Amino acid sequence: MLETAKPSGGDIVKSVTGTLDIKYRFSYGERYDRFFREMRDNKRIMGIACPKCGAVLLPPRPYCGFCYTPVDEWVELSDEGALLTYTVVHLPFIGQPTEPPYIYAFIMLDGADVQFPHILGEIEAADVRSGMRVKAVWAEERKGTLHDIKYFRPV
Amino acid sequence: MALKPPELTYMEGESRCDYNWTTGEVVGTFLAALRDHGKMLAGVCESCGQVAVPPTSYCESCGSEVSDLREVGPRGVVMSWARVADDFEGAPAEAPFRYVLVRPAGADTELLHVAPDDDGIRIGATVRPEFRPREQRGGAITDIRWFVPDGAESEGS
Amino acid sequence: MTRPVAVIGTGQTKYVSRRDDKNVPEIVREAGLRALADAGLKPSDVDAVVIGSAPEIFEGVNYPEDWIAPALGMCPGPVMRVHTGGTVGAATGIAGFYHVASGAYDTVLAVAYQKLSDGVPQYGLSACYDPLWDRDFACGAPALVGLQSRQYLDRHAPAVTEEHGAMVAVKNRRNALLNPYAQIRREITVADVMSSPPVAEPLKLLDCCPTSDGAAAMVIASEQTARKKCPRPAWFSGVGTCSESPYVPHVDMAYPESCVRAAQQAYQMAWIYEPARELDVAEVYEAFSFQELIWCEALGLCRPGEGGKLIESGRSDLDGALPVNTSGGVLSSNPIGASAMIRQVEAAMQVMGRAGEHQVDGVHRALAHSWGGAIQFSTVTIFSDEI
Amino acid sequence: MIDVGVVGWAQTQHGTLERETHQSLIYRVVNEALSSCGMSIHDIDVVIDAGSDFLDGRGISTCITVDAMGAHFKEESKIAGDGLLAAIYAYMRIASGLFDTALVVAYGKSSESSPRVQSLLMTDPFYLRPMGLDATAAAALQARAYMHHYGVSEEAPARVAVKNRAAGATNINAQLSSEVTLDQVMESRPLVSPIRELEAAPVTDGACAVVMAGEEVAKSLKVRPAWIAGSGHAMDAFSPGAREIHKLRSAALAAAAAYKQAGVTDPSADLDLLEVTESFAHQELMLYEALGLCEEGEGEKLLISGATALGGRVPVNLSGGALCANPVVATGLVRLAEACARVADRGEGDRIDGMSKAMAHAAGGLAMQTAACMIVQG
Repeated sequence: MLETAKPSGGDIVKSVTGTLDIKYRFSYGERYDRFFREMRDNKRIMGIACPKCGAVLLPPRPYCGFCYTPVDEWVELSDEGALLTYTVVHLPFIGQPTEPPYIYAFIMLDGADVQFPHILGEIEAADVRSGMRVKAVWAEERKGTLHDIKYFRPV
Repeated sequence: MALKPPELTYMEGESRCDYNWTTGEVVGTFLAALRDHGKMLAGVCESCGQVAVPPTSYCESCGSEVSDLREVGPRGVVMSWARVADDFEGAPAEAPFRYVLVRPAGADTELLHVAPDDDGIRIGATVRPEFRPREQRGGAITDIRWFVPDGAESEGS
Repeated sequence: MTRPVAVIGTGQTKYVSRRDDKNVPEIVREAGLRALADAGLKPSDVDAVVIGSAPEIFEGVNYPEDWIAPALGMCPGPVMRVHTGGTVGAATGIAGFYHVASGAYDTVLAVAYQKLSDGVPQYGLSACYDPLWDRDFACGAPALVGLQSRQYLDRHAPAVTEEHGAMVAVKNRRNALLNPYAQIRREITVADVMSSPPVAEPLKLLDCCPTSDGAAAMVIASEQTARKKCPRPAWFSGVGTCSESPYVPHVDMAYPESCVRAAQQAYQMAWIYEPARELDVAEVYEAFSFQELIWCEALGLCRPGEGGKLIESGRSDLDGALPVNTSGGVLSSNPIGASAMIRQVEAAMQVMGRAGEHQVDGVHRALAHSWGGAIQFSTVTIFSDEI
Repeated sequence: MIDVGVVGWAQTQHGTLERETHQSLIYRVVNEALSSCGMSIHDIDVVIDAGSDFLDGRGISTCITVDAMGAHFKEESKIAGDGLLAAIYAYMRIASGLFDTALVVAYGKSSESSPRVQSLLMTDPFYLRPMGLDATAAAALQARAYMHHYGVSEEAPARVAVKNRAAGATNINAQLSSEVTLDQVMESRPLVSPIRELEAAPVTDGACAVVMAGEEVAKSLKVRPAWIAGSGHAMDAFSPGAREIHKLRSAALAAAAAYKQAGVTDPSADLDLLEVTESFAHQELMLYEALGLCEEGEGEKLLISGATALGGRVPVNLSGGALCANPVVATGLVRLAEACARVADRGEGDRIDGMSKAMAHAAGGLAMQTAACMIVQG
C-alpha cells in the first residue's frame, strides 16, 4: 500500500523543523507602572492594601484576589523579610538570565501578606534555612523590572 | 521622592522556541516524493474514495483510514486565488505574488500554494508545478517553487 | 440531581519520550479509536468531541483542535477544546461529563494529548510565568515544585524526609512495570533516587517525571447507552474542581486549599464521608515524588503530616489497603496535557475491571486527582461501579 | 434541557488599550456584568472563561487572570476558542442541574503582538505554515471562490462594510465609530486582494462578560433575562482545500442544531435579529446563506434589499459587528451580549420594540472552519 508509493530515492521525511519567534509588547498597565517606577526611581517596594480584608497584596492589581474588593491604597513595604521557602535550581532553561545553580526563593517582605519571588545571593545553598531573614541588594542600574533588585542576601 | 518619567508602558518580550515535528508516514512519504521525484502524491480514502492532496493518514471528509497513495497532477486547475502586494517576514515568495488553491488532475481536494502575480492565474486556469532544482529541495511543501500557468515558460529556463 | 453518566471505554497510546512514527493528529486518533473500540462504538456513534491539551507552545500550533479533531472522524461535528493547564486532561473528562449530564449529548469522545518531543517542554512551562513578575527566576515546573516540596519537608520534619519522596518514586516505578503503556519501566531503589543528580533541590532527577508523547481517551455516555454497551461502566459519582489565586494571603503549597475544596465537593456528591476507608484506589497527579504525599494528605487519604508514615506503611502499595497510582503515575509517563486524563482512565479501568496486570481486586470506588497552574488548579473525580 | 437565562452582560470599550492589563480589563467587565443583574461575585457558582495563550504571550494564562475573574476558590474551567463556546459550556453546566449560576468571561489584547503571526500560528507545520498563510490570505481565497461561484459583485462586501460601519457609529463601545462610504471602502488599501482594508476587522483589545442563571435564580432577580432557546457548535475539515470553501458548512450545522432546539423553522421569519462574526465583510454574505436567511448565492440580493439593515426584516449586526470592533476570543461573546441587550425587556435604551428572538454567532479557524451559535429570547 504505502510501500508502492514510497519514494525509492531516499527515506521518507521523518520530521519537519521550524522556529517560532513571536514578539510581544506586554502592557505594564497603571499598577505595574507605578510599582516598577517606585523600584526604579526610589528603591521602594510597594504593596496595595485591601480595605476590606486588610491584606497587603503583591503583585499590584486593581483588586484583592481574595475578597474581590477594588484596591487602591499603596503601602510601602520593607525591602527586608523572612524566607518562606526556597529551591536550588540546577536546571538550565532558555532565556534564563541567571546561570544555574541558583537559589530561587519566596520571601515574605515585612509589611506584606503575599510572597515576593526572587533569588538569593551572598550565601551557600547548604546554609539556607526557611524562616531566615534576608534583605534586598539593589542594582546600580535600574530599568523597571524585578532585576532592579540584584538578589536578596542574608541579614 | 516623586516618580519620574518615563512611564513604563510596554515591556518588550518574545517567545522563541525550536520545533521538530514528527510527520508520520503519509505526510513523510508525500514530502519525500516531492523531494526525490518531483511528484505530488494524494491519499485515497479506503471508505469514501476521496482523493486528497496534500494527503493525511485519515480522511478529512469521512474519518476513515487513508492507506493508499497515488500520484496526481502535475497539471491542475486554479479554484481560487488571492494577490499579496506587500512583502512580509517569512513570505513564501517575493511580493507581489498570488496564493492559489489548485486542484491537481485526479484529485478531489485542493492544494494551497503560491503562484506568480500573472494574469494567467485565474479561476479555471490550468497550471503546473514548478519544482526547485533537485539539490535545493529539502522534503518540504516549498520544494514546489510555485504553480505557473500551463504553457508559460518557467523563469530562468 | 443530575442524570447518570459513565465512562464506557478507554484508550491510550504507549507513552514514549519520542513518538517518531506518528504526528500529533495521528496520536490523538490512535487513542480515540482505541477508546471507541473498547466501548464497541464507531466514530459515527459519537455525538460530540472534547479535546484537551496544555499550553499550545508545546507543539507550536494555536487552536490545535482545528488541526487535530478531523483525525477523529467527527468533522463536520461539534468539537470543543478545554485548556486549563496541568489539570486539562481531567478537565476534559469533566467537560465530557457535563456534555452528557446536561442532556445536550448522549455519547461523547473525550481525548487529551501532548507531543512534548515536538518542542521544548521546559521552555513551554517557563513561559507560564508572568513576564512582568516571576518569569525570569522560575524554571519550568521543577522550580515551583521544588519550593513546594521544601515547604512540605520543612513543615513536617522529621516525620517526613527526603527518603519518603524516594520511596514514592520506587513504588510508582515498580507499579509501572505492570503497565504496558508506561514509559519508564525500570526498577529503582531508594539509594538510586537519593544519589541521582539534583534538579531543583530537594528534587532529584529520579523524583521527577519524564516528558512523554502520548494521548488518552474516554468514551462518556448516558445511562441508556452505558447499560446497552458496557457490562460494568465506571459511573461519575463525584466531580469537583477548584481554582485559587497564587497571590492571596496564606497560600499554602504544602496543603493546597484548592485540592482540599475540590475533594470535599467530589466526596459530598459521591456520598463519601471517610475517603481513606471508602475509596479502593486513588490516582493522584504526582509529577514529582513528594507531591504524592502532599496530595494524599490534602485529599484526606491520610492525616496532615502523615504522608511519610503512609508510604512507609505499605498501605499505598499495589497490594496495600488503598493502592495509590497503580498505573505507575505521572512519575512513569507524562504527556502533560494527557496526564490528568490518564489518572481518570486508570481510575475508570480499575472500576471497570479492565486494568490488566495492575488490576486491584474488588474495586468499587476509585479517585482521580490532578493539579495545574502555579499549584492553584485542582480536580477530583470519583468513579463508582454503581449509580 | 432546563431553562437557563442570560441575566447579565457587559463589554469594555474596545480599541488599542495600552494602559490596560488583561487583569484590569477582566476585573472591570466582570464587575459591570454582575452589577447589570444585581449580583455579587459570591452569587456565582462556576466561572467558564476563554482566552488564548499565544495571544497573551503566556502559557496557561489563567494562572494570573483567575483572580481577576473572581474565580478564587470557585469551580473554574477554560475553553479554547471564542467566548461563545465558553457560554455554551456554561449553559451545559447549569443545565446539568449541579450549578445555579455561571459567569462567562472572554478577553483578548491583540495589540500586544502581531495579528498576522497570531493567525499564522493556526496553521499546521507541514502544509500551510511553510506557505505563510495567515487569516487574511485564507479569507481572501475564500472571498474570491465565493464571489466567483455565485457571481457576487465586487461591491457587495464593501456594501456590508458600509452597512455595519453605519450601525457601529451608534455603538458607544465600538472601536471604529465613523461611517464610511462605498467609495471609501472600494478605494481603501488592498490587504490581500480581493480583501480591502475597510473590509477587514480592526486590531482590537477588549473583553466581555456574561452572567447566566437557572430558571429559579433568573426569575428571582429584579431584571428580566434573555432566555437561552438553543445552541450549537460545529467544526469543518481543517485543510481549506478539503472544504467547499465557498460555503460555510460549520456555520450551517451549528445553526441547524440551535434552530432544532429552539423550534426555529424559518430563520428569517422566526428570528428578529442576528449578531454574527464577520471578521471579513464577505463573510456576512456567506453567513446569510449558511444561517438560512436566504437561499444559497442570494446573500448579495438580501443585503441590497435592505432586509438586514436597521429597520429591515431581519437586521444583522446592529452593533456594527466585528468590522467595528474585533476583540478576538471575545468577539463572539460580544455578539451574545449585543443580542441579549436587544431582546431582554429591561427598560433600558438598547432594547428594540418588537424584537424577541435573536441569534449570536461566533467563528474560529482559518476561513471560518468552526462556528458556534446561541439563540436567546426576551
